[in-house]
Amino acid sequence: MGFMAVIGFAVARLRNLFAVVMLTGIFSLTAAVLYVLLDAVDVAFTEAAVGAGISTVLMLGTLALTSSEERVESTGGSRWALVLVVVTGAILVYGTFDMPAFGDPTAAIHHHVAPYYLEKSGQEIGLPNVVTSVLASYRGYDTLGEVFVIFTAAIGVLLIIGRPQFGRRRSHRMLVGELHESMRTNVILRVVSKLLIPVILLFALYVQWHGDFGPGGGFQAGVIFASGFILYALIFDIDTARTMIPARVTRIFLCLGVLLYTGVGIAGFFMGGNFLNYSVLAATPVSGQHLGILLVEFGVGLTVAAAMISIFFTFARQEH
Amino acid sequence: MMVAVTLAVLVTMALAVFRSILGPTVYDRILAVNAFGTLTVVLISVYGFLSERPEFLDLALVYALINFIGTIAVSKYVEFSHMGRPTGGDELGDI
Amino acid sequence: MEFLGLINYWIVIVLMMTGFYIVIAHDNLVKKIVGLNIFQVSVFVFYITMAKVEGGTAPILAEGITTYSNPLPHVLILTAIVVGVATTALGLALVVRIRDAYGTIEDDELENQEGES
Amino acid sequence: MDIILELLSWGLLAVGAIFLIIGGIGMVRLPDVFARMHGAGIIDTMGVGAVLSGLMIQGGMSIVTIKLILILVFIVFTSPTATHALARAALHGGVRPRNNEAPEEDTSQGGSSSKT
Repeated sequence: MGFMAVIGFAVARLRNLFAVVMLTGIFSLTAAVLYVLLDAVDVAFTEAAVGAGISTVLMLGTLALTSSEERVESTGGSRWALVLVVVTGAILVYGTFDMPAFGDPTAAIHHHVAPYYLEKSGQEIGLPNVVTSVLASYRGYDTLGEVFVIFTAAIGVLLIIGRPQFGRRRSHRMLVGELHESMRTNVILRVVSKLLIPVILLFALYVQWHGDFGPGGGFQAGVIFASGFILYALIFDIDTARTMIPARVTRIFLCLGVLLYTGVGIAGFFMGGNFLNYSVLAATPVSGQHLGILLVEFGVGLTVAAAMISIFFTFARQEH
Repeated sequence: MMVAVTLAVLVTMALAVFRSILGPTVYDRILAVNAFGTLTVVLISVYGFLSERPEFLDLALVYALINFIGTIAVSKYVEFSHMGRPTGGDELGDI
Repeated sequence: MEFLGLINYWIVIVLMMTGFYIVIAHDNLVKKIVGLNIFQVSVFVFYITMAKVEGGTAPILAEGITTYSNPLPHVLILTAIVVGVATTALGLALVVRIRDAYGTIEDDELENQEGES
Repeated sequence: MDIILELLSWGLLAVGAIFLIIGGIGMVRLPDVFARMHGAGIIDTMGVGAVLSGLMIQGGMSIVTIKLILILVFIVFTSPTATHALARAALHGGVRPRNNEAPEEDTSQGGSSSKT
């Protein structure tokens, strides 16, 4: 915990935006360790997949497109900002005196629906990973909403900066660099990456389908899958990677994932259940739940992977 | 013993954070971040054994893979984006 | 002892306030987004802290374990992280677009330009 | 037999922990980037290798050991590559090792640092 506070302060003080991005990377790693210590394996998994790879790459992409140095100035307002922050913090600290102590099993949060999930999901859904069953089945609506948010964000990015740049010089320079000297010519990197990329993709599939039993699931798998392609695009270049997986394909998969999720929900209607009720999908409720969760997670994975890939390529193809 | 290893990892992590905050050049920071990622892998593996839930190993596996991508991206960015300004350290030195 | 039980919350608050300070006191838009990220992580940590049960382990059912941490906050935060990165990407896209249109990503310079035109 | 394995595993863990700390100190104390890479190299190879091997002996013959071997293999593959990319970037970016020798030699130093 102490680490995080220190890094937070450092981020606040440093002016060089590049250093800030590096520190954000460490910050996210620390956060993931903290999640592990607090038993949140799935959350740590997601943070691992997101924080170390994608978010750093996106931040760097933005820095490459804008400037990497913050303007130095002496703001008069920052003293007031500090006062405001300290006052707000003091009020919040005062508020914590009513909070239950750390790890207290009698806290209010543990007495509503959580025991029900923990006790019943074993019989009703039959999956060992409670997080997955809550995510995909009990809280199916929430997750559907989140998937739509990701979908919308990807569309937003595409709309804002993904326009085709007619009449402008199409130089893809963000991470591609000067091609003749780029990483493409670097034998060591190329060989190791060629070895690694299939493993990363395979591991993403493992996370996707094994998410019912251990930590993992659609969100994590999607991000890892996208990371594989991002590595490819970094080592070779954006255009080669784009011919591997054209914009058309990512767009289709982006929609297909969301449609698969809603489709599974609507299929429940026709089989005589409620929206997103998987129990009716197969002969027995438990196997129906299995099938439903598997399909839904696959939909989530598709959308997340496609969204991340298209966001990355949109950033990478910008002009300087 | 596991506790001792965990402590050692934590100490090393602290040293890496120190280097990454202090690091005069960008490359020091990248190096520190990379080392920090590797240390995270070790810490998670050891903690998995400590709490006797080896499911955590999947997590360590993700780190081993993803950390590499981060480092490559950063080196690439640094190598090709500001050629002319090698030491992008904080000129203010206000840490 | 009572204070030790609350120390996690206090660190969360320190983090949150750091993020808040970055957002309101810095003019650089990228820096503001980083501040938002820190704020976001502090909220995540807050949820996960509340989910922890003393003596419990990760909520993956296994033989011979009776106490698990609360899975519900984990679910919420898991989705929130991925959504967070998607929205961050959206914000960064806006920053890039602003830079395209105005040539700067400093907040006060933007305001000056708005005032002139 | 069990005792020997147990002792071996604890020994490996202890050695790993010591190497981790040595590497960390090296990363802080050494004078410039290229030298610091040696510190990181110690963490990546001796430290991680010994700790993970110790854990493998603890785990016995199971899926756990296989996963640990995978992790070890990935680290052995990726971290020298990452260090190599970093050293290259640093050399391109104009950072020179402190002894001011010819750049060709420096490249080999930067590249081999990860293998130490």
